[in-house]
Amino acid sequence: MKIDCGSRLSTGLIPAALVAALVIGGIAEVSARDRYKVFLNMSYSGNTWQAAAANGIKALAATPPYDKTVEFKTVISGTDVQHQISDLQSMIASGANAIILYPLSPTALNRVIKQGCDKGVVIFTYDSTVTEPCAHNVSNITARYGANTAQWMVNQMGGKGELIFNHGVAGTTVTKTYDEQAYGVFKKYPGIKIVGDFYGNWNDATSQEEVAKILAAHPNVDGIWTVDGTYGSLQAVLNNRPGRLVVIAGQSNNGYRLMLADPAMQAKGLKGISSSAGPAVGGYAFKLMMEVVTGKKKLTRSNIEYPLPWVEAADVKVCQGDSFVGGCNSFPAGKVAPLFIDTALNGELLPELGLAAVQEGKATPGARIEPLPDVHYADNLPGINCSNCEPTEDWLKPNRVAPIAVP
Amino acid sequence: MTAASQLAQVRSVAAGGSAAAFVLLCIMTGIYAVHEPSALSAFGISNLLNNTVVLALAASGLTLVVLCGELDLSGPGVMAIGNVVVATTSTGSLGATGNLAAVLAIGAAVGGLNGFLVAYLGLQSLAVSLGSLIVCQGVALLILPAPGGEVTDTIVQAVSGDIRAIPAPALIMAVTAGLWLLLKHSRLGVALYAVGADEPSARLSGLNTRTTKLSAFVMSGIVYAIAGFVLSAEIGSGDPRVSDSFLLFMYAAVAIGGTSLGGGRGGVLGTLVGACILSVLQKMLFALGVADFYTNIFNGVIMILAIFFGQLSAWLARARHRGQG
Amino acid sequence: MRMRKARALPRAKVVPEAPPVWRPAVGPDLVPALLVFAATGLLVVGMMLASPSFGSFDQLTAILVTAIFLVVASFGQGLVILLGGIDLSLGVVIGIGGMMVAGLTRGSNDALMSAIPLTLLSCAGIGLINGIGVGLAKLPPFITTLSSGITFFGVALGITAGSSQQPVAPALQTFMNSGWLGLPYPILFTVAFVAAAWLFQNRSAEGRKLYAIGSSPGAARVLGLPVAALTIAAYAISGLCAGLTGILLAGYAASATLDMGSALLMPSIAAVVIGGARVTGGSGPYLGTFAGALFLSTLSTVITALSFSQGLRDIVQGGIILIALLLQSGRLNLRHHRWRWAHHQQGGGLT
Amino acid sequence: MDVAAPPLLAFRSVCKRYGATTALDDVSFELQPAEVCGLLGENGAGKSTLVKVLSGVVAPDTGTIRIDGKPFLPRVIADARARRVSTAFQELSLVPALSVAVNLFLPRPAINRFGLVSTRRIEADAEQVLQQHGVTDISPSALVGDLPLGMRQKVEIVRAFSHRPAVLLLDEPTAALSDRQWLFSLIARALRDRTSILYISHKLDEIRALCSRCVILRNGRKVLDSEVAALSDDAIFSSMAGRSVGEVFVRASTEIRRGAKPVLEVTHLKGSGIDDIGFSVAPGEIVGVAGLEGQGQSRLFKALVGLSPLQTGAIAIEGVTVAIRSPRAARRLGVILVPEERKSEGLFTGLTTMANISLPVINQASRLHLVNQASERRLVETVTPAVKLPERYLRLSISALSGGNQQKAILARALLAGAKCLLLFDPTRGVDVGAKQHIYAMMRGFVRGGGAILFYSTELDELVGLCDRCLVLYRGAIAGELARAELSQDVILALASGHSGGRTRRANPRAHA
Repeated sequence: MKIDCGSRLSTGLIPAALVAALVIGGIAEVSARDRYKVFLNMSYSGNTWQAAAANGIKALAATPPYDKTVEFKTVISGTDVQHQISDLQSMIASGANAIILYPLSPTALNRVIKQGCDKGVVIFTYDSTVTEPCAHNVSNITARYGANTAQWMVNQMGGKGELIFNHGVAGTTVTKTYDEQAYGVFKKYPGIKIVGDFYGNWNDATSQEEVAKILAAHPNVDGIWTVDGTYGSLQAVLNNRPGRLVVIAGQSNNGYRLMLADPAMQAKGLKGISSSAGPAVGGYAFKLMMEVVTGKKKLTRSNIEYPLPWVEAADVKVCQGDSFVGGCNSFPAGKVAPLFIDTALNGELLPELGLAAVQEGKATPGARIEPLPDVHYADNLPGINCSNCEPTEDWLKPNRVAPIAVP
Repeated sequence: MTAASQLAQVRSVAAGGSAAAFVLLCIMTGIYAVHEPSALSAFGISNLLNNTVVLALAASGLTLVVLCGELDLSGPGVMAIGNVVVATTSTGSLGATGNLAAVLAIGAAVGGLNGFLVAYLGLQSLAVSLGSLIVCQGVALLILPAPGGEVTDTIVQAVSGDIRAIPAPALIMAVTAGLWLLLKHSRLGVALYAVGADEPSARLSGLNTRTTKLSAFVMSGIVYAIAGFVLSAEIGSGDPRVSDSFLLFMYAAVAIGGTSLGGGRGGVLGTLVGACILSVLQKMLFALGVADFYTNIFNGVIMILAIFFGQLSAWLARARHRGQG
Repeated sequence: MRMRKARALPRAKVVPEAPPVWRPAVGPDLVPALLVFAATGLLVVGMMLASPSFGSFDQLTAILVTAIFLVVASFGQGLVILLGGIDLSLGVVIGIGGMMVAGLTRGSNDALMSAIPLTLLSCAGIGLINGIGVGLAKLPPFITTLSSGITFFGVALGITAGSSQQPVAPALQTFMNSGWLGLPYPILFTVAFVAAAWLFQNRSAEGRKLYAIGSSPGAARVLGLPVAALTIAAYAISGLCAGLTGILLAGYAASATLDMGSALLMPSIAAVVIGGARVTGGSGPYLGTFAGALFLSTLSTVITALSFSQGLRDIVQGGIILIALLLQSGRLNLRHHRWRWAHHQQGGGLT
Repeated sequence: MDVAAPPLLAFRSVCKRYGATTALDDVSFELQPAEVCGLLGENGAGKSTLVKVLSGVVAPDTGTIRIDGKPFLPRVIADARARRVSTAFQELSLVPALSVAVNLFLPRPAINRFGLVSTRRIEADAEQVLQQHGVTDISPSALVGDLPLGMRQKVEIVRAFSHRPAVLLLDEPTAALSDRQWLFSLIARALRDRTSILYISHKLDEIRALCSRCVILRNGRKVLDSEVAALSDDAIFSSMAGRSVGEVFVRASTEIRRGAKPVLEVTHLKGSGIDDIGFSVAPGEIVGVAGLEGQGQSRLFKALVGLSPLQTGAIAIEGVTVAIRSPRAARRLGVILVPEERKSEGLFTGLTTMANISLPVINQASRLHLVNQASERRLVETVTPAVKLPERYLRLSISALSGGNQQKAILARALLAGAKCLLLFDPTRGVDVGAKQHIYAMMRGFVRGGGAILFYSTELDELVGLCDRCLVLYRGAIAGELARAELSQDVILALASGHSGGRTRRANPRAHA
């Protein structure tokens, strides 16, 4: 199956390149050169999530057949949006065929992205989005993480209890969207009291500090809602009152997933959902982009939704090997750091990736790129993935978890 | 006598440090142009200028405060407020000019507050401006809690387009340089240098050191606001956090441009060159094929070398003079 | 003979040329520190009045535990600022410290005894490089440390890809999260650290020399103090403290990322300055820095306890910092206003 | 007294307190038109405060000042200038980073029709102003920071005169000035323009030469206001000090230990600003160095402790040739410089007096690197009696001390550091009479103990009174060497200004080339 797929890919390569040249248009040198010039433009760097995402992309770019057909280069722009603009310009000027980027701002890059599109560059963003319609956003920001996890927590808490609300990074669209959704859900249940809220900056250490301080003032907290910094938040609870844990929603750190599945922890009251944006969205976006570049796939809309990871305690399944095969979704404790993000891997969409791939950015030996299933287009979210557009009516409501009645 | 005036010249050039920085800029641009033929095309230059102008403006504002011997961290805060105000109101009834005026007023107010606390109450500028930076960021977040808003095309075109085939950013930087030269040779400019070089002497010489410092802060606040305004045009939207990362680069531009962070030496011309160096540096590294984490390493090393180069040339200039005299 | 006579004159007749009629129990340079301690107390009391759930013993302990990072980091920053310098590489070095200790221990306690010294040594080494740049090459501290921070961030990013793939040694986690006789180890550590830092900065011969160099570099040179060596040492200690902060932070969070120290850079500078030190060097006792660190940690807790939007939180935080500065400089204390201000108020009093 | 003429300046019951210190306590005096009035007092007596009050730097707490009968309440310098009160400050108020020309016209340099400061125009104006005041050796375009101290003082004085003031305050104008006659002629000319001058100085001969009347402050109070001619030196000194003071120079016998190896011997020293200098200082000897401003004396002293690079030459300490590359190396060899710029090179203003003194030996007062304050105090108290520094000052910040006591502390530090050879560069500048005596006594005590001193002073009478020998520098070389018997101010001056005296050897003929 794998081999079959690979050979089909390689034989189809040359016509595919020609098709791509036609589709993209305006780039005469594509056919002249035998490699696609592809850039990964990172902005933030130096944290686990970004590193895992970038490594996944790098590994895929080194996986056959892309190791032979893609000239891949990583550029780190840092947190300065003007730097990112400048680097994107440089990439466009140097004749890039495709650029995959983590945008610093949903709107600030629009102009340079438009410049790129006009020159025929295929531009994909991962996780974070831009409103320029010629770029493709691959993200699960539209998957209603805020509404779904909040509803899940409410259901688990029986509609009442004290809650800590861990915002992400202030001033970002993700935080604003998820906060709005989660608040909307929690507000419906008068029994839910938010006793503390803070901006954890998607950071475990910060979250741990802040939760520890709030717990000292509110010892009876029943639940913590997070987007990231989940493991840190839970650590604070474990240190403060190890005998009584909480209902919690958030990231997919390996340590967190293992705790969810641990019967001893469950006995102490730990109920958690592991969701939130996974670094694998980067790899997925890359694969999708390459399929577009090579002409295998045509996208009719700009925004693609990456499926929202959703792992409850019962779903946790520890892998024996180095990759997610057979539906497993976490690693044994000694194998990876507790903060390792399990959603860096995706057994269905990215079977090419193994542990080494997302840790070191190296291709898994023997792996070949496998085709992606059909995409799921995302809803519109004005100001996030489109401008001058209307959101779907129920964008604040959960679509994966059924609400319980207000007690 | 000629020896003394020569010495003065040597000193002023060396102390400005901008000559060394300028040579460095030319070298770097040369390397960039050799490796990237499109560098010197109209499009390439226009892009480069568009990328530089905001940092150049912000760092120029900072230079004014640094020259008079104080430090200022509030720049990104003012820029953030400027940006979100433009993004939330520019399509409204104020119009482009009214918008600019409002933003300038905000900048002047923040600068004025900093200046008052520093010059009249004797508080430390670093700490004061850190406080006002945080307050400004808060205000920006209140005005626009998440990226969004829209900047009217009038402003975008005026600031980032071409005016009679000359890129508007080039004009903005030229005007900045021109205004700086006027300021430098005005009484206020002389006072800035005097206060920065030796505040007690300046006071005993009859200068009003407080109003001088206050003016420096107010002027810098206004320049930050302009930088925020230009930034809005460059990115076409509002983002309350987008200016946060400017702070250290502003200081880097000032220092690379040869302005002493202790005050009294340097100038805005050097800062403009310094900002250009930082932009071209990024382009040059890209053109040389430096990618990934190496970019950081090269960035850091080249910044050190730029400063070292400046100091070395100043030292050589002095040594050569001493050898002659 | 006449000289001797002059000497025999009673002391009381000799002109007192210096002021001290009001002789406080503490040195005048400690006053800002005490005022900042007082401001910290005010914050706590104010919050306790506003929200009764605030200010329990547990919560105060929690504040102290989380203050440890800023306390340790700001000591190094304070030493460098004492010399009129600044260390902008601190945030990066904290990240490197955390990453190293995680990477070297690989989740087991066995390697801890070698990993900690090795980590501290490497971080001190980065500081050493900063110190050489500032002390020997005479490069401006601001740009030297900024550049070295960027450079070493790049190096670390290249080596680690940005995040530790290993958990931190459990012993370190235990240390950060448990206690002895009801007192968390981090608080005991903080007490010991503060005592050592104070002894070094304000009671040791080397500390004295650092003040001397910061106070007048020219005089230090003429007197033949080892200016370059002490400058290098101060930056190395700053690197060491940053590394230690990184180790503690990694132990606390059980894992490490390269960017985890960046949030501490500005507060570390602010703590020193709020404590009464001047950025031009040569002033400010260590207790001021400690007070500043404690104040900022408490402030962040108080801000968290207010359920505001981030915008309002920032405004309150910035505003309180400004008020603390006014308080610390005595501007809000009307009895002790300084002559510069008094001059203007009383200038018209001549009639 | 001339009762009929109304006073130009009337100072009535002025009080000024700084915190708990009373700087001026009910001081009243008058200044008549076209008069030079001397203002005397030890450091800390209130002279500087009085100057600051008159020039608008500080406002008095109570009291009135009138000029021409109208109230005078300057709040800033500019107010005082507007009422034609102008000051040459002791601490020099020139901005080093600016040119002489700009400094002369601060705060309002002339501007052209575009509102810009025209460098050419103000330099031309400055050239003219300098020439009008008899200064030809300073370029208006030179940066003040590049000028030697003496020239800076000249610029400061010219600036004060150039405002054509009605009241001119000269605060220690000759502290760094070598050419006093130039100043005296300016004063004479100003008097002809009916300017009244308040002349502050420690130098009694200047007061006698210039002033008809003098006011003496002590402890912030006026203690004497009388015709100068009617006062004996002793009366003036005792009014200033509140006690009688010993004779200025008592140096009856010499302490030179002949035959012993010279403590310091230098041969053929060449470096920037110094040209083939050689001399030796024996134990117990005070060797003076004289020279007009900028003749290499500063470089020489710095070169001896490794602060200024040497091209050739050898330095031997007690007969052993040594390499001195840093002040640290010099200190280990017992060679200690008491520097020219007390404020920037001598004092650690952030430290207490005690810490200032103990700094070089602080490790000796430490156990386990922690300073033991008791042993620090014991160490410091071994040297403070030698300079007569009262122990109650030890706990204060050194910046709170008067210039004299600051200098005593620096000298005490040099002694404590184990000096065998002291290099004193103008140690009595800005030091009051009483403290000067203590410094002289300390110098005598030091050589009596076998130490050697190289002593530069701008005050020739000190050199004449104290030195065993005196080297006169001219253009970086030794123009002559005078034995004790030959020492006189006239001979020194003649040599120093390039006229070789008949009896002295030409140390280096090339120096005049």
